[in-house]
Amino acid sequence: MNDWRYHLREHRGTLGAVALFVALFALYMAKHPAGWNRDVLTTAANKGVLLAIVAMAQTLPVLMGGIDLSVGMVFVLANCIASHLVVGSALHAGAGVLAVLAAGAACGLVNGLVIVFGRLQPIITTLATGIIYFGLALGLRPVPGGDVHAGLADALTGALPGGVPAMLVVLLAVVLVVWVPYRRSVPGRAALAMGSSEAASYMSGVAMGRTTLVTYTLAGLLAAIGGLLLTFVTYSGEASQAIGGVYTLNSIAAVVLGGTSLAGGFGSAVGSVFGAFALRTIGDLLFVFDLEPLWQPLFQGVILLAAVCFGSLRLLRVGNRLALFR
Amino acid sequence: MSDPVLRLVEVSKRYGGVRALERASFACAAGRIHALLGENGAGKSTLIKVMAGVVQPDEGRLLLEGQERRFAHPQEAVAAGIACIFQELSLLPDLSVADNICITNPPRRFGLIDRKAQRRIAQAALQRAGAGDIHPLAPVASLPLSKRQLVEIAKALARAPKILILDEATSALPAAEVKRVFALLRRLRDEGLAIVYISHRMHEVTELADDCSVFRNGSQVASFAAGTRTDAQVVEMMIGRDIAHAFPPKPAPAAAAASPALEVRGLSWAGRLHAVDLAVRPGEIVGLGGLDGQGQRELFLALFGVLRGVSGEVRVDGRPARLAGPRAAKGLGIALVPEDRKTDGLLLPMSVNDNLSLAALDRLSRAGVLQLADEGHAVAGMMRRLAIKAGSGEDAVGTLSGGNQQKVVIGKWLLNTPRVLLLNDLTRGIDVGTKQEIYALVRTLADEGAAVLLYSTDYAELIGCCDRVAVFYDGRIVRWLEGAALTERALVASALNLEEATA
Amino acid sequence: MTAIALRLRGSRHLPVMAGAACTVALLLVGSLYSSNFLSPEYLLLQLQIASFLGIIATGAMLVILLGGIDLSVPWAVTVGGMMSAAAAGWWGGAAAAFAIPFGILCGAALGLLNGIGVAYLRVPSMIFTLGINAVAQGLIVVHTGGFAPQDRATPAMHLIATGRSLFGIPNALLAWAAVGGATLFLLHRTSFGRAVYAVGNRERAAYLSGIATRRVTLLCFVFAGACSAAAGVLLTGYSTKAYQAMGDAYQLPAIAAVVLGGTHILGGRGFYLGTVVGVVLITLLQSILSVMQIPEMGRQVAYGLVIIAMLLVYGRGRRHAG
Amino acid sequence: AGPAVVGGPGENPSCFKPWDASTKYFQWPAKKGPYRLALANGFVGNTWRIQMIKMAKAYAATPEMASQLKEFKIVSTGTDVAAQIAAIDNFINSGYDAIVTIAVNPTAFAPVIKRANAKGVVIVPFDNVLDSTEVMMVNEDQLAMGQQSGEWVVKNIPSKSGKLLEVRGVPGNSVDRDRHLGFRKVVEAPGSKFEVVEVVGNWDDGTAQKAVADAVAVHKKFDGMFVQGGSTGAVRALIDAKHKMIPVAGEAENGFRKLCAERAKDGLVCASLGQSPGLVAISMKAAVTALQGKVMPQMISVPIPTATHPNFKSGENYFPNLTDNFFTTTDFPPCGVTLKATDIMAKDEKNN
Ligand SMILES: Nc1ncnc2c1ncn2[C@@H]1O[C@H](COP(=O)(O)OP(=O)(O)OP(=O)(O)O)[C@@H](O)[C@H]1O
Ligand SMILES: Nc1ncnc2c1ncn2[C@@H]1O[C@H](COP(=O)(O)OP(=O)(O)OP(=O)(O)O)[C@@H](O)[C@H]1O
Ligand SMILES: [Mg+2]
Ligand SMILES: [Mg+2]
Repeated sequence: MNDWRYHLREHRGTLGAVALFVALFALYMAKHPAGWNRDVLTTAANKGVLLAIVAMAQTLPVLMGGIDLSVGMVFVLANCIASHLVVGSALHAGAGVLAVLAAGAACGLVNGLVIVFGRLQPIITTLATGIIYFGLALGLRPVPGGDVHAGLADALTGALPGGVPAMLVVLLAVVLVVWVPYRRSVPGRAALAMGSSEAASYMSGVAMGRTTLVTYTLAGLLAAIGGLLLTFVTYSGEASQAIGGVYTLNSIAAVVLGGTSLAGGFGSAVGSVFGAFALRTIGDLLFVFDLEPLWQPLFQGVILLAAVCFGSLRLLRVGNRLALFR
Repeated sequence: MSDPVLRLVEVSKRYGGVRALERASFACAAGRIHALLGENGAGKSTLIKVMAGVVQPDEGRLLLEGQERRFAHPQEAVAAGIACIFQELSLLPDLSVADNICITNPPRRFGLIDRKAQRRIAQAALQRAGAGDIHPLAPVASLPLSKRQLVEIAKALARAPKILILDEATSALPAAEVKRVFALLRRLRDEGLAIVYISHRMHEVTELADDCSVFRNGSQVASFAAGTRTDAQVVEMMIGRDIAHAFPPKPAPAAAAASPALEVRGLSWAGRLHAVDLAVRPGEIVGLGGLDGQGQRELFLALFGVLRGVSGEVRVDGRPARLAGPRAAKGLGIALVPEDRKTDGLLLPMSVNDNLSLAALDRLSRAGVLQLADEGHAVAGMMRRLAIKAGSGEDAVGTLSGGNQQKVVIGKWLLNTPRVLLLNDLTRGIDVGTKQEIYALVRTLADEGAAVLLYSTDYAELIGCCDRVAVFYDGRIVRWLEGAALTERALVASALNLEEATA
Repeated sequence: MTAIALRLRGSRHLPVMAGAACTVALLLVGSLYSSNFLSPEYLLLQLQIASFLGIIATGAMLVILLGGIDLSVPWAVTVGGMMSAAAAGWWGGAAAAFAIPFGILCGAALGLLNGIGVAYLRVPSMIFTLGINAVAQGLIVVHTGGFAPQDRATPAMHLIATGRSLFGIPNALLAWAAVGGATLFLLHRTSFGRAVYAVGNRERAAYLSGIATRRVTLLCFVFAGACSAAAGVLLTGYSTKAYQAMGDAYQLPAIAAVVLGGTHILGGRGFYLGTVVGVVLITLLQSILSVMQIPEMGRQVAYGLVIIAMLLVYGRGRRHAG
Repeated sequence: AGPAVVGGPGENPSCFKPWDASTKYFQWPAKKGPYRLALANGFVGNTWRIQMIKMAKAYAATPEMASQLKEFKIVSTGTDVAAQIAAIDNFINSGYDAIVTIAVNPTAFAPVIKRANAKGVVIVPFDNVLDSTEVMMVNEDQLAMGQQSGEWVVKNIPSKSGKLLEVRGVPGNSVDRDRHLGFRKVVEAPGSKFEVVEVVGNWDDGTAQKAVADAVAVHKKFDGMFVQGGSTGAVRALIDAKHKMIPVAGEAENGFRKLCAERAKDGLVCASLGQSPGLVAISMKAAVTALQGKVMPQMISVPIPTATHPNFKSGENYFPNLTDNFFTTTDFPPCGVTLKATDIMAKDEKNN
């Protein structure tokens, strides 16, 4: 039958993001002085996966028609916690990892609780809780420092025997363990339903409160995974408002580049992963092009704008202008 | 009547100052189809929202199979076997048809949704609802309204309910589909379901119902077995007066010499419209007939400037018109009452006043500054003229009953005194009394010189209202019906593009 | 009593009144730390400082009413400040009178780009304005690095930002009042304002009602860009110089102020006086927390908690449906 | 691999001054020039960084440097630490000989340095340095800067008591911490009875100005002030509030020094101690010297450029014709870094 048409339609956002990433990365690789080798890939992966995971975290609330402006701060908070707890013996570090993840999930849960029971808009709720989480991070790490289990860190930021960056494997594992089951679960679909139409979801008997809680909790968890990985990349913790802000905004940009609608109801975390990779590659292009240093920010801004306008090409094909509105 | 499965006793519901339900009682029994009748704003939808757990009543009791229940959330009503098709559909536009059908209780494997099984369930439910041609993977947003209503019905069926409630669930369906749905409902009744059916189409009620309850001003005023009252009596109970003639008399055909107000030549668009030729003289009401989705909607959108890449020629009052967009169309005196008032016609959270003046802001302002007095005047006048039932003009339009919302959409365009009216399913969800007023209104507008194009899925409306009807098939006008030739039989036959119709 | 409560609940004045009540409460709490929080000097100073945020929030509110969000505030503010100062340098003398309009015009130009992206290219505003913010930053970096522009405020800017006229009312406050009054009129008395609400509620229906939705969107973004730049000009006057990243501190407070003022973050609903109260509230909160001697951590946590608490008091959404 | 730890003294000690007596010395195997050098910057959106980048370019173009460099590449990655680490890794992977950098987060560089050492690449962090003794670094002593500011403030308040206003930097940053600790150590030492009020200025003029204005409105009167950055704004706030002129220890912004010179007659006394963007030049020189196989101190201390009342001299340590945002110290004669202020910010200067 013509099933494939519908499947293609469902995944067109993701496919667009993959295409964008492949194009940019090919350009990057073609111009890279060292070319395609293990170290270059590992470097790119270590940087890309962090944002990819935070972008995944952002995707879940966005699909539900919400947004999480605190992902960056949960990311930073997790980084600070990890720099305290993921140390010492393997066992101790393992327990630390669990504690970090639990803390992230708890932050997400708090977001969810305020949104559900306080009946506040997600955007403003998470803006406020983000400030609180940053305060907590600052309490934990008044100045940068700390440490992390070196064995674990080296293993995760290095490359596997085959030359595959270990971070990519971590990312794949997160996708398989968190995203895929979520997407196929009842709350995952309920979240999509809510993003599609909140009133209709309510009337259809969707368990909206529970869905919101699960979704934000998972977003917090994912952001904490990102923060944990950051700790492995930097061997330390830092409560930096700037980093939190950058990751939050970039995660939203990655979600959009990944073909997810900010209005909710449509998209995929896999798309966001590639959106994040594409975004990171835009940053990397600075490295391979010889630009005046003071022109670099402008160059990056312009490429970013061009990338986000990429989706506007579809406007050329719209015959019925009503299709422009949702 | 056997023991009722569901009983509501003296239920009241107030919204601020508005009494939607006032000590209303209602009961329905298994194995019977119970029609709920009442004018717009009588409280029917509110009543079924109470049954479905969407709305919590201020007072009163709800008994399900003799047990007193309280539904705090629609989920609980669904779990209790009550499936409801709401007047404003409750489908999720971005999700697939299958996802929608199984939204509350999907089949699961290892705790995750089993998509294959879900698809089977959806297909079966669609088949039962007589919509086997809808692809289960199609996103709901891509379906026209009539198909969506069928999906909604399939969704209700997939829940294997004990009580099925349909709130104007067939209002957008063409006659043929309505017949199929009716057959289905009868079958379900015979299987022992209790069915509550709300419709403003009297002939449907007559055809289908076993029992009837009439509501007025939030209370039940009568409950009786179907067939024990005449239509006239029922209408009298509903609106407190009799209506002699549903449709106003048609004037004698205007002199053919009069130049057309709207003239369309060779209009084509993207394979959905093929060389449509059409001319409407001032004072004329031209109907668009045919099955649903044969290009009538596209014609309206094209005339309103919404479609891009339209070829052909459009003349308004003899001058070639460049239809760049709704704004340009509005400037030419064209008005469009869209199909879906909720998404296309109204700003639900905004007030009735704001909605009414929206299309006429240019007229109601001077140098961009609103003339509040003029606006208030115009809006209040329109509310009176259309007898829009609302607590006050400041109420959000979303709080009005469906029919009154529709009146707001019409009123919005009337404030602009349009030359050409494009009316898409004008009276969907409007009660008999108001319908009559609206038909009279349209006729008056025509008499005052407007040219009217009217699309309806209701053959009676086309026959009663229109001077001529253009029957559409596959984006073309296949036949013009006029005068005595304008009969239901002819409409049906030419809609199917049958050869015999020419006989 | 309940009738009054009911009327109040539904009324658009609720956020204004509740916000005002919160403001008073905040001051009372502050006065426990120092009675100077209640002194007229302090309050006037706060109003003067609030004017900068107030003007930015005015633009932000318009965009939020449309259902969008403007994340280009930080560098639009900087562009306004830097370009007006630079223009004063280029032209010198009497022509420097055009410095202020020129700075505002540059902000409006950024807003125009935002508007084109959002209205015509239909890129989500959250992301397009983010891109424009990056581009604006890039431009300013190039500008500062390459052309060694003047960044000193003109005396006129300084006067508007810090001077006091008329009963000692800060000029900045008068500037805000002018912008605010115009906005109030625009939103509630003109067909443009009505169209803004219409687009924010449902652009599709507004479009089908023959409203030039794209033009309305475009104009709102232009206005927002101009507001940000105007605030940048004032800030330049306040600091007597323009500098890189001078707008960084205004993005989140602007959004928070608009939302605390009762404007619905998804658009279509909101009342300008609410934004005024929200701005004052945020400014006071920041100021009081800044002066209280608590560790930075406590400051951040308190800031977040107070925002949530106030929203819980009066910003709660309605239940679904029904 | 990595450098060998050797005994001192190091090369050119008047320029590469060891931090203190216990500072280690490093020696890399000598490489033949010319070299490929990179600057991995983080954020660019402030004047200090722009000035730093312009100085780096100007310095690389001096005959002394140009002859040593085959390539000099500058990349600014923004505030994201992971992006900066990746940029450095990229330079390492692409075979650069040395990388100078301002770390976004100085503690985060341990892994990069491991990788750099493995490939024999010289990394020289400056300005925001690492808490590490394993890497060669260039900086001014932030703790000392705080201390000197404190000492100067104490010296200028004869009563040794009263209220001091401390305007801090970006929370969570080690420079902020060090300057704060240095300052507090002095003013809270026994013998003086100061009450210190602290506000956060984020090293940003506008933020500092608002914070000081608020503090003055509430506390009415201060006897002295220490500003980590945004000093121009902080002093502006005093002037706007018509606060009595008091001793102010601040950064080295041109605008601050202008005010100090201008308002000295009203009683404004200042100390201006600053972090110079010129650090980049010394770091570049240190990197090249290390590549030549010379012995280098692990931690290079750059003297803190200081100007105090009444020694503000137009055209010498402040520049009335340059922008307020300019950082005044650009040359370090002992190192042969003799970049003139006007060469950097005023290349195509016409109007200022
Ligand atoms: N959410 C609400 N807020 C305020 N008033 C409401 C709300 N919902 C319904 N009402 C009011 O309650 C009354 C009953 O409305 P209801 O929708 O039940 O009418 P109905 O009988 O279904 O009419 P229709 O045939 O037009 O659909 C109307 O006057 C309506 O304005
Ligand atoms: N929001 C929108 N999205 C997509 N297309 C639109 C939108 N608004 C208008 N258009 C189309 O863009 C073009 C310009 O239409 P518009 O309604 O603005 O009329 P106009 O004649 O340009 O008048 P105006 O003076 O208001 O610009 C038309 O082709 C119109 O259909
Ligand atoms: Mg109804
Ligand atoms: Mg237009």
